[in-house]
Amino acid sequence: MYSRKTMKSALETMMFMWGEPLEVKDAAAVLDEEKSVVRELFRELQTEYEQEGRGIRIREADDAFGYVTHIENDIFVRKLCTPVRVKRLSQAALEVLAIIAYRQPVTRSEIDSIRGIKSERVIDGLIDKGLVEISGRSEGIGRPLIYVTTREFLKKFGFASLKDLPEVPEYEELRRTPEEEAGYGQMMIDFEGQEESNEN
Amino acid sequence: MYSRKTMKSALETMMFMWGEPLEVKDAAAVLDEEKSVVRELFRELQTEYEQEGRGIRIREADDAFGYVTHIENDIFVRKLCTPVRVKRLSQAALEVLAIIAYRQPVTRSEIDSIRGIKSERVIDGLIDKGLVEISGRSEGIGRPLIYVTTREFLKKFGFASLKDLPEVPEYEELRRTPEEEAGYGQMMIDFEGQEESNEN
Amino acid sequence: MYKVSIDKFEGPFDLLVYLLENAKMDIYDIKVSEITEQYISYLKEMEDLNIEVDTEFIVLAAVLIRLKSHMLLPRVTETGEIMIEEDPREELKGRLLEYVRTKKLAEMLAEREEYFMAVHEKPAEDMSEYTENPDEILSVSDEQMVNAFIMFLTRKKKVEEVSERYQRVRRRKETIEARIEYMTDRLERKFREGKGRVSFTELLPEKADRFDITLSFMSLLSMIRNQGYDAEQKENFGEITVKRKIDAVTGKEQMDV
Repeated sequence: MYSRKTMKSALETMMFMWGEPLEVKDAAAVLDEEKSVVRELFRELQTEYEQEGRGIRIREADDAFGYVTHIENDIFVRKLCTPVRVKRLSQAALEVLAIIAYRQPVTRSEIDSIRGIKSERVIDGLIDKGLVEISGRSEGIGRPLIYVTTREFLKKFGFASLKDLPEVPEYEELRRTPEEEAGYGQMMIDFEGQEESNEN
Repeated sequence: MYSRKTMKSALETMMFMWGEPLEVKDAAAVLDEEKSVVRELFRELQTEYEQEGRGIRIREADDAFGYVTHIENDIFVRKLCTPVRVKRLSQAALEVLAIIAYRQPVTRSEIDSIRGIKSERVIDGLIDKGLVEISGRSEGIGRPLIYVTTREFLKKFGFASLKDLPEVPEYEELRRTPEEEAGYGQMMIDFEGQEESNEN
Repeated sequence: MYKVSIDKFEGPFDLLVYLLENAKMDIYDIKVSEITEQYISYLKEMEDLNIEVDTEFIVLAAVLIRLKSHMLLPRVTETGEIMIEEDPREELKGRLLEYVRTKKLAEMLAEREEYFMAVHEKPAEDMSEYTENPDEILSVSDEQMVNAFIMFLTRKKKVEEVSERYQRVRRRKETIEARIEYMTDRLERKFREGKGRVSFTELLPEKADRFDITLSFMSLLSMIRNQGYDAEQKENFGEITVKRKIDAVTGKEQMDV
């Protein structure tokens, strides 16, 4: 026969090891004790843990007892266990972002035209990330939406303002000229093909 | 800022969830508190559990704390389930481990020299078991690898930290002196022979 | 001597310590010649039993023999004084003590290992709810964006170069025959409209580039040679005009061939 104290200690050990809720009858068999006594001991422990405000508690379910974490401490577990995933922008997203950054305000068809591929999903992804936003509609035919970068974009990339965008020497050729602008219409190919699938 | 009581409760919850020893620094980050404070809280909890004769205890190892069963309750654990018994270490493994534990950081040739036999395979076995790890390279000639013990070593042998390694009083006065160290070099036998084959 | 396998020993020191203990000999006062004899006869016995003896064991035998001879020959100086020098056994003693100490520590570890086997950990709880919903932090830098942009521009430039070349190749494929047909058609239309002379520029396709001009000129030369057209240029770099050739015999304009 064990003392009540020893039995309570044993119950704690067994609950800890067992993982699953420990059935009163199994614990009683180990301790060679009446189930009713063991059940009472489990409940005493349960009350102690609550009264002491422990971070682990004892939950009873279907005549079995097991350790659970204190529900109110979920926030700590969340902080401890939630990994921080560092996301990177895809090449496509960076391209689109660069085009919008350097040419803003810019329409989707301009972006498509420069990249030679549909960029709708990529643009949507950038909007979701708060890096790009719709600033209104162009005066042009069909009044297409026009896109600009956000303050979040400046913050994320560490620019004080759009004037801080680094110079890109190769960009000269892509600089918008009136002729070009007119030319886009012609150049606009019928993008019946697949849309770019590599999401940002 | 949380109250000490809340923090202790949080530590209990986190230790329970984490399974592995929870590092003081990680817990401190979650609680947004000084490491020294958190370490103290862990130790307070540890003492409480001992004094209350709980069936689960808090084990410290290498500035990390985790729940383990009360050692004296092993009898109940074994009645309840059959815990996985880890194979005991061989004499050779224990010797090498003792040398690494007491002399770390230590190179392989130092270990070989003390044992008078090549210990490479034994060291590899200890690394496989997670008891020993390579911590870098010595500054000495040939920049040999240097070995240290791990947290797993502390856990397995019940040390809270390396400071807990017991002294060996009888041979204290025989601690290696610089003159002796020079002697090792002279006597360093050319171990061309076969490597020790009895694995740990 | 006990019959013990060499496998029982962790190395030459282990064997030597065993022999010393067996002979009740103190490490602090090793009787070198006695223990050397025992050590060597043990190794011999092993060899007789065809048990492979590691080199390390043999090396220690050599060390012991050297030590033994050293002990037997007291060093004497030229003047006959006995030199007081360190006990030659000192080094061996030091190493054996170190090894014995290691063995003691290993024993201590073995005991602790046994004892702490009764301590059990538990695995981590299921944290997938948290681990599968990571907080996302966007990692970006202006450098990254500019690099991506430059890469894109470079690629685009390459594509443009390729497509330009491709276009050129395609245009070259446009044969002189086709151009002749085109020019003849235009020329005849102009003649039908009542024009006697048609300027070369009028025969060029729209937005003609250097290539078009060259191709048209080559075609014109061929047309003059084969189709009865004539061309004249009143001054250097002046306008070239095309007309029907006057037949030298009939004095009439030649008709299409």
